[in-house]
Amino acid sequence: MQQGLKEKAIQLLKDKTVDRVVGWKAGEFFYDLTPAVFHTPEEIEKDFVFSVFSGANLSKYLIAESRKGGKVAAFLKPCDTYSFQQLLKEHRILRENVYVVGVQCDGTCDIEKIKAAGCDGVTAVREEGDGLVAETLYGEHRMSKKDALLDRCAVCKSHKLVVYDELLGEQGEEQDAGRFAEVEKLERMTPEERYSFWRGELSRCIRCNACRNVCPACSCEKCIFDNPDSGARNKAAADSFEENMFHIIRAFHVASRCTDCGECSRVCPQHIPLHLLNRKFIKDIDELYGEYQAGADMDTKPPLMDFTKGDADPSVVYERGGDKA
Amino acid sequence: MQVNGEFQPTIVAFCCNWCSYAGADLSGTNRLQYPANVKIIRIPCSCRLNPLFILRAFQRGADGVILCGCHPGDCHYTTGNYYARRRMTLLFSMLDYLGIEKERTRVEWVSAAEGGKFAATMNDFVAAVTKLGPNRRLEDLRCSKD
Amino acid sequence: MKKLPLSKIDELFKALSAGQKLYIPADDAAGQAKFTVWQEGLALSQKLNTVRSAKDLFFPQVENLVGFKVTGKQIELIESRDPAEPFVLFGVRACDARSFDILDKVFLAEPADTYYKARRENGVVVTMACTRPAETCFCTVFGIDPTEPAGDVSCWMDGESLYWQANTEKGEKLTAGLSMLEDSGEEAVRAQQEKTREILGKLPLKDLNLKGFDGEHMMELFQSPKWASLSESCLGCGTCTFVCPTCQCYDIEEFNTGSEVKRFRCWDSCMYSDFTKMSAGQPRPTQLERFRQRFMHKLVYFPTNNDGMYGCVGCGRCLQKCPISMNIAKVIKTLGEDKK
Amino acid sequence: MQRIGVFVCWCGSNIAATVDVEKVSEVLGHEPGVVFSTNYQYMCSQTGQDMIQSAIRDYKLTGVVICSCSPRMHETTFRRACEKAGLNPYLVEIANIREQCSWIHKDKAVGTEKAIILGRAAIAKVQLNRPLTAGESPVTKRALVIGGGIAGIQTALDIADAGFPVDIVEKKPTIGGKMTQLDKTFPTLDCAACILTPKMVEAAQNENIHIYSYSEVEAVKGFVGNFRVTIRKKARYVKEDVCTGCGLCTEKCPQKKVPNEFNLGLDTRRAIYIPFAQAVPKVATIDADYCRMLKEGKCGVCSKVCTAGAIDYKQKDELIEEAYGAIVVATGYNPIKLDKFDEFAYSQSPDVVSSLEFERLMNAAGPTGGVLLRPSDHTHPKTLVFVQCVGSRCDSEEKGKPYCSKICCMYTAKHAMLCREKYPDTEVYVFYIDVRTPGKNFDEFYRRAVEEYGVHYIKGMVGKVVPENGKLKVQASDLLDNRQLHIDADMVVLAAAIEPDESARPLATMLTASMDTNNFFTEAHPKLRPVESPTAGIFLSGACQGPKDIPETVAQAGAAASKAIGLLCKDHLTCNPCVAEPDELMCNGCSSCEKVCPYGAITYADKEFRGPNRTTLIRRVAQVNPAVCQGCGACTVACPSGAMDLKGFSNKQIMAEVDAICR
Repeated sequence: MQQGLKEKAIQLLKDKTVDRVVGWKAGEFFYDLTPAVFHTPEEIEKDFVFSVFSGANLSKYLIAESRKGGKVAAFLKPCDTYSFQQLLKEHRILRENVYVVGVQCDGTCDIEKIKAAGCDGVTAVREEGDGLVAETLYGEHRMSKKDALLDRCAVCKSHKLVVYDELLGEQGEEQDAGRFAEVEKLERMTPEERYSFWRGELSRCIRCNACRNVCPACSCEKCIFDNPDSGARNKAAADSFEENMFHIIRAFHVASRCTDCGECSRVCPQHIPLHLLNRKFIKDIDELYGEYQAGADMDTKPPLMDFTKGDADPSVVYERGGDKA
Repeated sequence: MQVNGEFQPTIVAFCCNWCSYAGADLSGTNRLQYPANVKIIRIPCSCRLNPLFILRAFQRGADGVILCGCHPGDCHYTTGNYYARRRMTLLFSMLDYLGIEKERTRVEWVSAAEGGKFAATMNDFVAAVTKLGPNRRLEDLRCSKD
Repeated sequence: MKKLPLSKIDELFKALSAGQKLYIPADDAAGQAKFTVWQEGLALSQKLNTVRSAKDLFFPQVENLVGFKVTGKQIELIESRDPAEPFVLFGVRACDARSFDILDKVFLAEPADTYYKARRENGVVVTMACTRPAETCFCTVFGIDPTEPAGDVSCWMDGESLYWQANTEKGEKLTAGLSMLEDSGEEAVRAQQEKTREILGKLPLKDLNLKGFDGEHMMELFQSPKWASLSESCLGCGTCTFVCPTCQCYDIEEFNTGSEVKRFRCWDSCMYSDFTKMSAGQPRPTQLERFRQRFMHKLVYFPTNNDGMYGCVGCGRCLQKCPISMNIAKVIKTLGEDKK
Repeated sequence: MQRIGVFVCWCGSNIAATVDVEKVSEVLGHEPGVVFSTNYQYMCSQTGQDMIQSAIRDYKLTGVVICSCSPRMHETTFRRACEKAGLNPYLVEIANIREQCSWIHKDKAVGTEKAIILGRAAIAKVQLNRPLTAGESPVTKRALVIGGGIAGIQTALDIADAGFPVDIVEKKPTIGGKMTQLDKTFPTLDCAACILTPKMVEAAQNENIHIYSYSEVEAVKGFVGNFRVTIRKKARYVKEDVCTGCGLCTEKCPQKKVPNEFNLGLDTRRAIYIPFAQAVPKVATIDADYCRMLKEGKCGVCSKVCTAGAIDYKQKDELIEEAYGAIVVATGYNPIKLDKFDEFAYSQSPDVVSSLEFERLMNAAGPTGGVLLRPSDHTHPKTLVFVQCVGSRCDSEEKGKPYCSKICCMYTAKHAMLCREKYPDTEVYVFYIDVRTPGKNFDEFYRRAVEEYGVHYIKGMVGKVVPENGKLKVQASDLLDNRQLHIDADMVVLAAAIEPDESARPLATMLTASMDTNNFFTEAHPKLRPVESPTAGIFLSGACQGPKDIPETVAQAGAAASKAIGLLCKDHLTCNPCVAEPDELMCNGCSSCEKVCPYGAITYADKEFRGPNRTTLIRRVAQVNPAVCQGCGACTVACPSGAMDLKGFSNKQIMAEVDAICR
């Protein structure tokens, strides 16, 4: 796979289809890949990597890259193409300046999961059959790839590439891996249980803004939480209220635009399952207003910017809301 | 807020200018009583209500927040309350998901002619929130008065 | 040196938490280590280190400074600093222990920061030697010996026992009250240190070369074209800053509760687009400048102003937590290439 | 520094009885920013207003808070008063301490406390008020009427009579619309042509009216008072100004096999044609789909016979751009297609006809010259069955329409009556669900059909119509006598539901006018603004807004005209200054606001901004047209970055009120 991508990248640069390539760059270790812009075939040869650790969603970088003049190629995994298309829909990316190479993907791995599985001091990981073998400072360690997958990939929503100029590998299908199971579990709890669950999770938040800054839907010129004039600015959660506030409003602002790419949870240094907030909105929207997948197409209206005369009344929350315990 | 030992909820009512605010005026004109806990903020349309305002109210010590707008189909701006309806439905569902008492937030459609409904709604809402007791799950301790 | 069978460790914690707060690394709901107030039943984490560094205990993310009340046209001041209580900080690793020296240089230099000072004076630091360093560790690069951690008290732990060595007056005072400790030789500890040092010899980052990161190369480093590619994918989040044991920048904000204005300080990050924003605008307009600032500060400005002491302790937190896996090790290597 | 004045009104005893006005003004006087506070018996009285005005001058007030009755009562009064004293009217806020305080509370302590809090909220808000000035936009004194049916004609005539130029755009070669195809009109039975054609001529001759026949609206830009419309004048290959309408070409044209849409295909016409004798403009049109000259380049008979030399095979579509102040939509209706109703054998037998086709068969100018003959064998039908509600009040969506088409009951009564009158030997059956006859003389009319003309009205639906050796076997049920009926009919007439013209939907999009699920235009308010579209400057006339008969259509046409005239009379439109306002520095250009704007007030522009390090960058940012924005605020919440705010009800102002109330 990686070789194919490299060759493609080099070819695109050589035949001047593009001036730059956005991809993943090798790091200090086998797992710490950094999104990077490559300018020459030599750079590609030297540092371009595509592996189970190429989790980073590159679509958001194209907001800036597509405006830098010249044409840029980007390698997008299925879930990344949804984010990309949603950004196109919001006029954030100049399509004509981007050459999208769609790449199929069978799930990316979470190094922290691998370490948590007892591989501390891990220095290399190789795939053996459907399993992984980790070499560590303290000897070898085997584990199944399933246990190493990022949470989002374990319940992958789609292998379909919704937009691309060129496709490497097979076009895939939408998946139904039951990504709402966790949400349903929470819905079944009592309000008290849910409250203490979320307090526990959100109280770990250090307001580093990684979730927001990595989020393709959070591409505001200036976030209201940074803007002194918004009346909502706060730099640190000075009170538990502000922890709740930040995450409620963030989820609301991306509601019906969030493609569920899962980057927020992937990057959270405190392992807060932020995607469960976004997924709650997605699930509600599907149930109340009909199935909707942000980024799946260019023309449908996001449900929060749309309505039907027969929409449910807010009181529906009292009946259908949680507390089904 | 505690008034001689007994809990008095603070209620913020956002009313759209064209229907519900007029409905509130009408219940006044008809001398229909409802508790003084309710303080009304006039907004042009229910679709003007930003979820930020609701959270802000809870942060600053509100125990309940209610939005009143024209009946669906009667919006002065034709579609405003349809958007408000979706926004509030999703927001309330999210608050419930976070374990915040869902009875603290409500939306009611009150026309300019429904002074009676306005008063009844407020009486009912105040009673419901009083039963719940003070807002603890969405309060900002820095603003707490007790 | 004293020792204590691990079976009795709760006894030790009980004693340490008598009359003061005891913080130990314990696993949180997400299975990561966090300094937590000890109470009956709280287990010591087996993780190498905490996600948030030990600096939190001396320099919390949010801290009240003072309050104002306006009545009519009068303004009154309200003392609102949290009361300074004695506490013990147990299980600090060598890297974090070093970070206190760095923070001290910032906060205790005259005029001393009284909020920080009060916490430092009230806190007793009990360190814990490392036995299983991670691939991301590179404290040795900064002359730190993780098997010989500093602190008021240094500890070592093997399968059976905890070894305890008081280093300072504070440490002695703390030790005095701990009857459950028995005297012990140092053999076990030395043996363990040997084993650990072997691992240290294998660490992938042990040879990070800091040659040339100094005042005389300041401009050359500052003007290096490499900053552009290093910073190009930086998200401008504050993760590295907030998990870093030595980052010490803060902002002072005010919050109007309606009846009172509370002035507090909270961590800030030089990676944020609004960091030190002024009426004239943003002195570091792009992420390149912000990114460069952070690393120039740790690797050049700080040592230049503090007789060679680097602003990094090699704990490796930023290596583990950066969303895009850009970190100080990569910066040192990339810029360092020119030096070899 | 703010200098705010607070004025507490007693409203006689209305407020003072349950609110301690002294205390309220005393306490509010100590609020930060307040430099003057007083109370008075009747603030709205001249003395009260003088009090406010002198305070504004003496204390150099920057904001005024009046604690009184509802702003819906006296906001304008107080704003005017302050404006007279030189204070911007939008620096005035009202605290409603009557309707929402003194009148609903009995306990004075409670009322007083609440009044103080409401006052604080108003003070908190006024601290953040900005002076606002209502913008003005000029009005182009010309109207456009889209659709040249009776609705469009009537509207155009009324506007023209008021002295304003008005253009009619009609997609057909002639104006007149559906009404030209009708025979007689209920309930008076006078002939449609006789009452319509004079109006058509009048329209043609009125110098204020210009008719674009055989033309369609291509694009609409602009907004109320300033629409810019592109009209496509389709090539008719005949020079309008030269053609005399003599009709010679339409007799000589060799292409005879063209189905005649005016008679709904019941007969044929030539490739060059004039729809009917009284067409306006009376000008021939070449049907490019059938003309051999245009298709194969040979023939050219018409140009040979045309003495005026009006034929021009080279003619091209022409695009005309015109400016208008107001637009009236009068796109009318069509009967639905009946192919989905095969149980009535519409597509199997020519003797099963729609009501409109029946109109033509009865019409003296129709294919049969007004003699009722079966299309199949041109014999006189003896037994006729009329079926009501074909596709109306229909629960299956893909088949028919959920609504009542309103006109069918009456025209069917008319048809039945006319049959019996002209041909007393016929038997006429009408199958109905309900007979709906609201309207002046309507029920009398229907009863005459039953009582005087002996039409058999049967409550029940026709289940099936089977053509069988020249007859139409009608199976139906009589719900009242609860029996099955079998009728051998010679003709079956279907009262097809009516639907908006297919051009309505794309037009609505061009106009950003809203439509309901049935593609009828929606009115600004169902009860109070029935002839205006929610989009300012767009008015609705006739069946495009819902099924209507002729008198209703004409009435609405007049109403729409008067609304348009009201608009055109103005030289300038003053806009509500409380409109949305984007902060271009914060705007992402993501179009969220545009998607929720009911008025199409938001557009986007690529603007150049100063980037970091002396760079410049182009960004797509939202622009609000203050003349179109009505200030609902939907966009302000849709905007994730908070770039969109609402003047007069800004985020900060509302939050300040919240804080004051909760504190």
